[in-house]
Amino acid sequence: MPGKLFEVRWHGRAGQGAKSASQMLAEAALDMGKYIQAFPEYGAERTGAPMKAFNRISDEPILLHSSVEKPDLVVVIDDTLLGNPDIVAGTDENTIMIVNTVRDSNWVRQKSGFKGKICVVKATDIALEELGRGTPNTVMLGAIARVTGVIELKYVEEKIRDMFLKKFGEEVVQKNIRALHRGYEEVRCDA
Amino acid sequence: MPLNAIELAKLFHDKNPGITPGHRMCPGCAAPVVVKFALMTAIAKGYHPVVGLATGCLEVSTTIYPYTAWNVPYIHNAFENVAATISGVETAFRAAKKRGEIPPDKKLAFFAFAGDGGTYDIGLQSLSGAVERGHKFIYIVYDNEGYMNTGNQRSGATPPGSDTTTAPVGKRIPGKLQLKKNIVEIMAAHENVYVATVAISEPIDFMRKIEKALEFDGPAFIAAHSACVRFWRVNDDKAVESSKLAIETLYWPLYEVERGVYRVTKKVTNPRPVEEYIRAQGRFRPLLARPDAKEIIEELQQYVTSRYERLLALEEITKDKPLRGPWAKEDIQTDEHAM
Amino acid sequence: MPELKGWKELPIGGIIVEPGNAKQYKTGTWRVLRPVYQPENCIHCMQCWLYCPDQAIVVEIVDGKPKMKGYNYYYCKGCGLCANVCPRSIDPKTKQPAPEEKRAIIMRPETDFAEE
Amino acid sequence: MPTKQALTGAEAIAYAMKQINPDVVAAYPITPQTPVVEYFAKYVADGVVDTEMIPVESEHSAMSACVGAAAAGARAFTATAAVGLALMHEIVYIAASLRLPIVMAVANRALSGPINIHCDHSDAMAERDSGWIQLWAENVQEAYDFTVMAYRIGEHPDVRLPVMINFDGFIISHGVEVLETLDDDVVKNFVGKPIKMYSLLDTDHPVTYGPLDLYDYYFEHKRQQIEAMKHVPRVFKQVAEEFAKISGRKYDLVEEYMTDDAEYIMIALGSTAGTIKHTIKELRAEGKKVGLVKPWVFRPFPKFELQRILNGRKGVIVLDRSASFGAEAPLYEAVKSALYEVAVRPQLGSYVYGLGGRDITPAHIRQAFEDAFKGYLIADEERYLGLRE
Repeated sequence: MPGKLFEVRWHGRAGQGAKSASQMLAEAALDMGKYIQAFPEYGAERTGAPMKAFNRISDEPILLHSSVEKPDLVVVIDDTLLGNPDIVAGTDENTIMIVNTVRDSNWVRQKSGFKGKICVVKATDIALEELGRGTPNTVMLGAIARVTGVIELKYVEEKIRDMFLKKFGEEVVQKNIRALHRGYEEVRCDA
Repeated sequence: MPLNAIELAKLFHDKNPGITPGHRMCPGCAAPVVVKFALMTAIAKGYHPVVGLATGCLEVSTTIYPYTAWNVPYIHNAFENVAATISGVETAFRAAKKRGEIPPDKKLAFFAFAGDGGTYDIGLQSLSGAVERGHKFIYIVYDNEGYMNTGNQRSGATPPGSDTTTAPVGKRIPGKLQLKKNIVEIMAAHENVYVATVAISEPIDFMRKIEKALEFDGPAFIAAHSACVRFWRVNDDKAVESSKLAIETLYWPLYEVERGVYRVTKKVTNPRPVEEYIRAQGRFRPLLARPDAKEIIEELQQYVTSRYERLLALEEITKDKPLRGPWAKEDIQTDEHAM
Repeated sequence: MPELKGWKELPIGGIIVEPGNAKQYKTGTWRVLRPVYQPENCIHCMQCWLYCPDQAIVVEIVDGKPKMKGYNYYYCKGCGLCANVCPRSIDPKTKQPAPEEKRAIIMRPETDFAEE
Repeated sequence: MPTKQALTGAEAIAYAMKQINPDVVAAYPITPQTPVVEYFAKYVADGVVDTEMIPVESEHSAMSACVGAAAAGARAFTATAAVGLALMHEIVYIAASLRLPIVMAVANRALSGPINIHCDHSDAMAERDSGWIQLWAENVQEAYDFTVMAYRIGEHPDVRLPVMINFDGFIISHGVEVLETLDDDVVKNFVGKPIKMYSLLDTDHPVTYGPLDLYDYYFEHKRQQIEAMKHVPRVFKQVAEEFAKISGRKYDLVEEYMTDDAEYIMIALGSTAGTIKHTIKELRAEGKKVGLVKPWVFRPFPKFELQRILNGRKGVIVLDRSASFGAEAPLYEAVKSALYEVAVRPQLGSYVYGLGGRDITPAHIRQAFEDAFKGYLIADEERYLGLRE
């Protein structure tokens, strides 16, 4: 279990759903009785531009309203962003990074120069197999649950049910839950 | 029964139709007559008028605190926003009606009055927005062709050659150079609207159009030729005559456009030259002293003639061909969900 | 002029709660020319009443019909619009201005009426 | 039962308005306010509320329509930000002078130019003398709570003034936080029916709104507005007390955070107060006697509260998220002026920060406190946090 204040930075491209994923993470953590924040970084960028989103999760009320400077976890939804210096900003040996990629952690380290623990998961491939769409969010949440313990799967499952049951039915719920579990099972860390 | 002077006098001889005397408009001003015609029609037809007024002559002169010349609900907000303001009032009315706070058979008529400055110029955006949204209100511009409240400055409604303080007739420039903006067509282009021109010299036509506007299922825009005896530099008793001449010279054609269907409501068979209109008013006198006056008058003549011919042609081709059906009934879903 | 009230006595927001109280305000003092009614020539067409911007025409209903009764000089600003729109101001035959004795409304300088 | 939800500030305000179910909402999109009206428009489209919505063509018309609606006795609501508020400016004053209890949420954003979409307080500060009550929310919860409280304060017969709820653009408007919402019925009962005065729809009692008011009466009407503001603290406290009963959350004109024994007190508005509290906790752990005062109400200005709290402290640090070109920053100016009257004046320092959304971190806050610890606060010197020299 992470310390009192757990901070997450998401890297993706506008339109890939990092903002929604960060909100889902926050909601699942809220259901676990945690205090949460989720906030994206806004510019005037349009679809495809690199973007960031943030989470804070804590056992105590969160007062901070500044941006996340030293994340405990960096989540990279698009591995083509790894060369961007923003990816490693404020990180050190204690930071964890989870990357959606078909490559291995050595490649990730080489690409990014990241010093902490690297975990990889083929989130897009899994999403394509399970959902028929390359939206990696639920897979990434499964990976986060496994690697950090900051959220538990059953709470994410509930969120998935809340979000999809009414609109899309039980089948879509089950598909997403399978994707979530595969993220949990298939994430691989290098240390 | 059409509204005529005798019938109206029977109804209103002992009461004030929305506006009372004791207001401080100039002697002989047409604007209070425009207001009277409009509100008498509404009241005679069983409506309770609610009035919004843009900043202007009519506004400052009728509500000098602690006096008000309005004996109907009245709001003045600012210069450029009477349409938005009355759209808020009208919306509040619909909300109150939906919530059962107003008897269902009570008819309110929402009027917005503004001068040409508040309509053609600074208030055009607010007017266009309110009409586009389809609020049920009647917007009446008393068009005296300039910022008369502040002392005869040029507006988008000022005719060419008119001597104003911000476009004076000088040694080099013959006063305002541009033609009057065609606000009627701008408003008609909203297409969901009933648009008409009126003049106080044609009271039956005037009141029939107000009646039509009251019954129209959507917004209405009425442009009233409204002499400013002071800055048009005519005698105090000339307001009606000025309007009459404006109609007879085609300077102010009387017509209406109902969802794209044109009707010329007063056919002028032997129009008089527009020069007569120009010569009758002192505001054009400095122009007439210039050698280029002829050209300017000719251009205006050409314009009013072709505009009138165009209106007749439009009447012909748009006959029985409305651009749109009746404006969507308000509260389609919300009525079902009324709480 | 009424006595000016203090801020505690006035309704808030500059709202005027007495509808049409401008009727208390006399605009008759503005008059330079005074319309004089000559009832013998009047046809009671109500044109003067219809057009008066200051609602200064006094009308009564007699046998179900409106009758012009003269002026309310408390309000009349003397613009002369009533006389201008009066059909009796024009000679029906010549279409020229009618002689004064034939008119229903004639305009006279206010100075002709010293004290009343 | 109160429910905990993860919502943005914009959603929280829309949610409160849904529970209030106002008569008329007139609004125009502008970043970062837009989601407020988007969420609310969805409630209207779904029939969850029976509010009449006016999707106006400008902010100027939004406020104009709210004035018309409120004068017709309706509960009117709008939301805006930055240049949208500036476009309304003329009518913002008129709304207050006509004594119309409109509620407006402002997602605080920097005024142009150059154009910038991010948080600062220059928009609301430009309206501080408009006659509106200004409430300032630190977080999503306060944005929601103030929205629930606003009509009760503004419509009070002793007040009759419009209420502006300020919440920091993006930081609060788009930030998801834990929000404890009240039940619909609880909100409905708390807010109650609108108190109507002088309605334009009351055709049996016609009133004239907005006459020409010249030198013989205008001054008296302004004096009435001054008086109305004087009633706000009492009414605010009453409403806050009632609100505490339904929510367990207690509001006052100012919030005091660890001020009891504090030698050094920081003052700030909005979301930064949270970051300051976080930093204060760290400094307290290091044995530093520091505290925070956060005005919840900025207009009327809580002068007496600040005098009571600040009198005799060693140092007072005022943080402003807007500048006043050619004069002292607005919050600082007001605090400094209040301190003229206290018995023992503290050392005083002015820090401008966060213009155009520039981040403010615990390190910046610490830096300002360090100045105070060293006795290095100069009343006549404006300093800047997070600015490159």
